[in-house]
Amino acid sequence: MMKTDFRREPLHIAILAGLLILGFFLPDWMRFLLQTALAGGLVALGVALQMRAGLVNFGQGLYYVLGGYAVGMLAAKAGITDVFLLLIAAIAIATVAGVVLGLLLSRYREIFYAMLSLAVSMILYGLLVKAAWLGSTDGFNIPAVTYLGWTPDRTVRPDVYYITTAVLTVLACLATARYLTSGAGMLCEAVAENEIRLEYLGASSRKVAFIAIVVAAALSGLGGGLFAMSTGHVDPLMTNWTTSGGFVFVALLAGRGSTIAPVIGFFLLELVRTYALDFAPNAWQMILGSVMLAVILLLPNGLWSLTEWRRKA
Amino acid sequence: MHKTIIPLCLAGTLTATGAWAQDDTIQIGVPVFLSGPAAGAFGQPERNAAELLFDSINEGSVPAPYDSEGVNGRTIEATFSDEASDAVVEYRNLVDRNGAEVVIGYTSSANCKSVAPLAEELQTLTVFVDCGTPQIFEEVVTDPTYVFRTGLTATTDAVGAARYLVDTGVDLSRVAGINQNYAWGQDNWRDFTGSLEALETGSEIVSEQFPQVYVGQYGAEASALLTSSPTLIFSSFWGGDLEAFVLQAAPRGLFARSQVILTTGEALFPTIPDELPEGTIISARGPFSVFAPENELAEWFRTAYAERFGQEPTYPAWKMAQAVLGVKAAYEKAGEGADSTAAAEAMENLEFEAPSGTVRMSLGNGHQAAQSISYGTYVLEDGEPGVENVITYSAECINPPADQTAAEWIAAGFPGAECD
Amino acid sequence: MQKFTAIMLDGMSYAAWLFLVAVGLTLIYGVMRILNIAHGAFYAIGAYVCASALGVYYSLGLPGVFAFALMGVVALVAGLIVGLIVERGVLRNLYGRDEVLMVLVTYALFLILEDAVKLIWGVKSYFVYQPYAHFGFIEIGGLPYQVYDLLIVALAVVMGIALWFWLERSRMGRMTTAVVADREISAAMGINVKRVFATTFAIGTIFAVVGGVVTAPKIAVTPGIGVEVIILAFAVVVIGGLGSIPGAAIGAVFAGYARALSVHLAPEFELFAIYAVMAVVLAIRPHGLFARASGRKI
Amino acid sequence: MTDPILVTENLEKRFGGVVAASEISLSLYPGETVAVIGSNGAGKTTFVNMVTGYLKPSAGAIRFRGRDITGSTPRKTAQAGIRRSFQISQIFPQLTVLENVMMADIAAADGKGGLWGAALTKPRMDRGRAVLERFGLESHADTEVGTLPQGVKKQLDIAMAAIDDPALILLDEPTSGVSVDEKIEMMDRVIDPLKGGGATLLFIEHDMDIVTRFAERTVAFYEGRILADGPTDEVLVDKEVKRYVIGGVHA
Repeated sequence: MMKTDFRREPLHIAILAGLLILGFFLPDWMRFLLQTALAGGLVALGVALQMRAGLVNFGQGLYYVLGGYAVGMLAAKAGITDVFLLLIAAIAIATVAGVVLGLLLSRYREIFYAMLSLAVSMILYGLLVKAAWLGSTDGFNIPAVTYLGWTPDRTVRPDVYYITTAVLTVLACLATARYLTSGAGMLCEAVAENEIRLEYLGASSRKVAFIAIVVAAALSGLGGGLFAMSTGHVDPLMTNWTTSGGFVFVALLAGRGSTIAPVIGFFLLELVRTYALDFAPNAWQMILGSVMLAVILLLPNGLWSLTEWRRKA
Repeated sequence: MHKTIIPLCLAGTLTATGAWAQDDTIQIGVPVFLSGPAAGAFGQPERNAAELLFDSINEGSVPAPYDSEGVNGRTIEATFSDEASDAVVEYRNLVDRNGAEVVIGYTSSANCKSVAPLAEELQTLTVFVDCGTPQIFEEVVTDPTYVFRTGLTATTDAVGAARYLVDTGVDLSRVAGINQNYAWGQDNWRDFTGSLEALETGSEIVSEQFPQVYVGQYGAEASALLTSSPTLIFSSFWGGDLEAFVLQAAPRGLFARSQVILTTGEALFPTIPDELPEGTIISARGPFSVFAPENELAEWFRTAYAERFGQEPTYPAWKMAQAVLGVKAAYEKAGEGADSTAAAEAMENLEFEAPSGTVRMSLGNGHQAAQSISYGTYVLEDGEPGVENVITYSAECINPPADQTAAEWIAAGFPGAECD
Repeated sequence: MQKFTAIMLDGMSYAAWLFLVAVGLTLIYGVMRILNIAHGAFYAIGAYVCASALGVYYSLGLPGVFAFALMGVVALVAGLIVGLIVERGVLRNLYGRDEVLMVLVTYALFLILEDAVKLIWGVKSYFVYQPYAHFGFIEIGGLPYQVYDLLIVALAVVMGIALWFWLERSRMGRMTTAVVADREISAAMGINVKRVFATTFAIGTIFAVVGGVVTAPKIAVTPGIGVEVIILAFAVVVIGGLGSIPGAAIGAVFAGYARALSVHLAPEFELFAIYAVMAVVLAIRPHGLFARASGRKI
Repeated sequence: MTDPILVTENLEKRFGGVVAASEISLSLYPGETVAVIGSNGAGKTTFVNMVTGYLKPSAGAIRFRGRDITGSTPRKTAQAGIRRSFQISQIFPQLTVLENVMMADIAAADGKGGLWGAALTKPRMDRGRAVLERFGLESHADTEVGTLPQGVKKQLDIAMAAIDDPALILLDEPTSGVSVDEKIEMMDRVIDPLKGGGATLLFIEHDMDIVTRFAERTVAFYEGRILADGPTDEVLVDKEVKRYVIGGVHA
C-alpha cells in the first residue's frame, strides 16, 4: 500500500486549517509554541518528503538556516522588512541551495546521503560561527516585519504573525500535496523501493530524488523564514546537526500518512518537550526519550497510524 | 502550584495553567543551564545561589539592607527552567504560562540577545545574570525599559586583562590565544588583541587557536602553543573546557614556559586547585569570590553558600546573588504594591548593595551595571587557593562611556577612561 | 621541524582516540545494522564510572600503578553491564525493524541515558587527573609530550589488533563475520544470530566505555561530553566505510591528521576540518574508503 | 525482408582478464520470438545487460531501430523502447499489484516529460487495470506484492516490462523460481499478452520444452560466444548444441 492516501489529503489539510483556527483560542504561550512548531513542522515535512524516496537528510537544517538568515539579513542588514519579499527570498535562496546541492546529493542513498548532507550543513555551521559580522554563535536579531507598508503594532503583532504562519503553512501543505500527486512525487516511493526497476522503465531515479530534495529545500526555507519572523532572532544552531536530527525524528515519529502529520507531530513533540521541561527541568530529556521510545514500540508506523486505526475500527 | 497533566488533545480549550501571582507571592522565572556542558560551570552555582537567596529572602535572614522578609513582603516562588532549550519559546512559557512577574537568569549571550526584545514586548522585568556580549544595549535594545544586566560584559574582562599585563610588566612580545570557537571566545580574543594594540604593546600574535567548544581534547592545541613559543597565552575558556585545557597543558610545561592568563580562572578553585599552576594570572570576571570586598553581605553569602552546598561559591553564584538582590532592591525602592513595570522603572540607574560591593546601574541608559574588575596571580596558601598581586580597575577605567560601543571605544584607544 | 613532529604526534594521538571511540560504532553497525547514537552516552558513562571508581581508589591512598588495572576492570564491567541491559532491555525487541527507525530508538536511548547519568552523578564536574600525570612527559624533538597520550596510541593499536584477531580467529568471531556476510544464511546454518548480536553489542559498548575511561583523566567529566563524541565517531566511520574495522582505523587517521594539520597550520578551519574531509571523501568515494562492494545482482 | 529491430555486431565484454562474451553478432526482426539457451556463465545475461545498457560492451556495437545505442544506459534504452524482466523479479514489494503497474506507467511517462501532471488519473487507472487483466493479475490487484507467491511476482515483473507497449522485450529466465509443472502455464499466461502488444520477444530459458513450445528461433550460447543461431527445431538438434549446451544443462 502506498504510504499516503492522496484522496484524503484535501480533507486532512482542511482539518489542519480548522485546528489552526482553533489555535486562536489557545493561551498566548501555547499559540506561540504552535506558531514556531508550524515553522519547524514545514522542515520536518521536507524531511518526510525525502524519506519517501528513502533519503534521510541529517542536514536539513541547512535550508532552515538559509531561510532564516535570508529573512534576517535582508531585514536587519538591508532594511527590507516587507514580509512577502522576505519570505519569497527565504524560499528562493533555499531553493537555489537545494538545486545546487541536489545535483551532488541526488547520487547518494541511505546513510551516505544522510552523512554527506550532514557534512555540508555542518560546514555551513562552521562558516556561520566564523562570521563575526553575523554575530557568530550568538546570531542576530531581526526587526519586526511589515505588510505592504503596514507595520502591525505590538498589540496585534502576535495575531498577525500567527495568521501569516498558519495561512502559509496550509498553503505549503496544499502545494506539497499537489506535488505528491504528480508523477515526480509518486515516483519517490519507487525510488525507495526499487531503483533498478524504475530505471528500466525509463525513469530517472536521480531526477525524482533531485526534485524531492529541491521541494524539501523550498519548504524548509519557508520554515526557516517563518521561524525567523516569529522569534525575531536567528543563530547558527539552526543548522547544527542536533536541530536537523530533531526534524528527522519528528518526520519518523509522525509517520508518512499525510502532509499534515509532520506538522502536527512537531507541535505535539514541542508540547511534550515544554511540559517535560516544566514538570522536571532536570530530567526532561529522559521524559522526551521515553515518550519517543513508547511511540516507536506501540505505534510502529508513527503517530499517524492512530488515525488509520480509528478508521478501521 | 501549576501542575497539570499533559493535554494530548490537540486543540482543546486549554486554560492557562499558571496560577497568576497572588498578592502575597511573587513569581520569579529562573532560566539557567540545567543540562549540557554549561550546567556544571554555570547552571549549578547560579541555581544554588538563587535558591539560597530566595529562601533567605523569604525568611528575612539576609543581612541589611536586605533583612526584610520577602520582596515587599511578598514570598518568592521560583520556577527554574532549562536554558538549554529554545530560549524564546521557554521565555514566553515562563511569563505567559507560569505567570512569572520577573525573570532572572540567562548565561548564554545568544539567549540574551533573542530574549531581550521579547522581554520588552511582554513588558516583564528581566535581569540578565551573565551574557558576555556587549551588544545587548548597544544594538539589540538600545532604548531598554524592562531589560537589565547586573553583570559585566566580556569586554571588561579583556580590557582589564590587557591593562593588568601591561601594569605588571609581563613580557608581551609574543602573544598567543586559545579561545573557544564561538561568539564568546571570538569576542574575547578580538577585544583582548584590540586592547593590546590600544595600549601599544607592540605584541606579535604568534598563534590563534579556536578549538570547537566542548571538544575537550587539547593535545594538538597545546602542541601548537608550545611550538610557537609565546611569552603570553590568553584564554577565555570556561567550564569543562578550561579544566580539560589546564589538565592537559599544565603537565606538558605550557604554564611554565609561558605566562598564562585565564579570564575565568577563579572558577577552578573548587574543582582543580592543585592542578592550576601557581603564578597563572586569573580573574573572576568582576569583584567576586577572592576578589570580593570585605563586607557583611559577602561574608554572609560565602558562609551561607558553603554551609548549604559544601563548596565555596564561584563567580557565577556571586553574579546570580547580585541579580536577585538587585531585583529586591528595585521592588523595595518602587515601594509597596510595585509591579514589574514599577520595579523596572525603579531599577533604572539604581545603586544597590551586593556581596560584591555597590553596584551602579549606570551604563546602557541605566540598565547595565558598572563594576570594577580585578586580576591577580594564583597562589596556593597552605593548600588553599588564593590570589596575590591583585590590581583592581575601577568601572570608569574598563568600561566604555555611555555614548560609545565597546568596539569603537577599544579601537579609539580607550578615550575617556579614568584609571588611577 | 618541531612543528612537523608536533603534527605527526598530535595527529597520531587524536587518531588513536578517535579510533577507540569509533570502532565500536562501526562494529555494531557492521553486524547489527544499527547506527547507535547511544554510543555517545556509553562513552560518557565510561568517563563517569572511571572518575567515581578512581576517586574512591585514590581517596584510600592506594598505589597509583594499580589504578590502571582498575581502569581496565571498570571498563569491562561497566561496558558489559550497560551493553547487556540496553541490548536485552530494548534492542532485542526491535531487531529487524527499519534501519532509520533504529537510529531513532538509539537517539531516544541517548536522551534517557544522558539524564540518567545526570540523575546519578549530578551536573558537577568530576576529576581523576592522577593517571594522566602518573608517567609524566618525555621530550620528543624538543616537544614535551605526555606519556599517557602515547599509551593511548598503544592501547588503540592493541585493541584494534585484538578485535581483528577475535573476528578472524575465534569461533564466536567467525560466526560474527558470517552474520555480517549474510544474516539469513548464517541463521539457516544454525548460528545463533541473537547471541552474536548480544556479543557484538557488548563488545561495541565496551569499546565506547574504554574510550570514556581513558579520556576521563584528561578532562572534566561533565554533562554533555558524549554529544560531540557521537558526531565525531560518525564522521570517522563514514570516512572509513561503515561497518569496516580497518576503515575505522583509516578514517580515524584521516580525521586525526586533518585536525592536527588545521590546528597547526590553519586554526580557523579546525571547526569543520573533519566535516570537510568527510565531504571530500564521500564526494570521491560515495561509500567511504573501505566500503564493501555491494553491487546488486540483476 | 524487413529491417532488423536490433542488431549487435561483435559485442564483447571482459571483466579484467575474464571474457564474459565475445563476437556476439545477432539480429532480431520485428515480431520474432527468440529463445536464448546456454549453461550458466555462457554469457546470456551479460548479453541482455549489454543490450539494455546495464553493462558497457568492451568492444562491438549495438543498434536499435537503426540507431546506435552502444554504451547507453538502462534508462535511455528503456525510453527508446527496450524493456526487460529479471531473473530475480524487480518489483516494488511494499506496493500493491495495481500500484506496481501504475507506478510503472508513471515511470514510463517520465521519459516523455510527464512528471508534473497529476499522476493518478482515470485513464492511467484504466490502463493499469487493463494491463492486469491482460496478464491475468486482476484478482491480485489490491494485494501487497511482497506477500505474493514467486510465480505471480515474476508475472508482474513481466507485466511491468510490457507497460506502454515497448518494441522489444527481453525476458531473463521468466520461469526460474517457478515450479516445473507451472512453467508452461506461466509462459502461456504471459506470451500472448506480450505478443498482443506487437513486441519482439527474446527470452532466456533453460527448459527445452518451453523453448520448443514458444520460440520460433533459438540462439545457443557457449562460453561467451554464439554456438548456433537458427530455427528452434534445427538448433536444438544441432550436434554441438546437444553436446555443449543441452547436455550441459542436464548434467
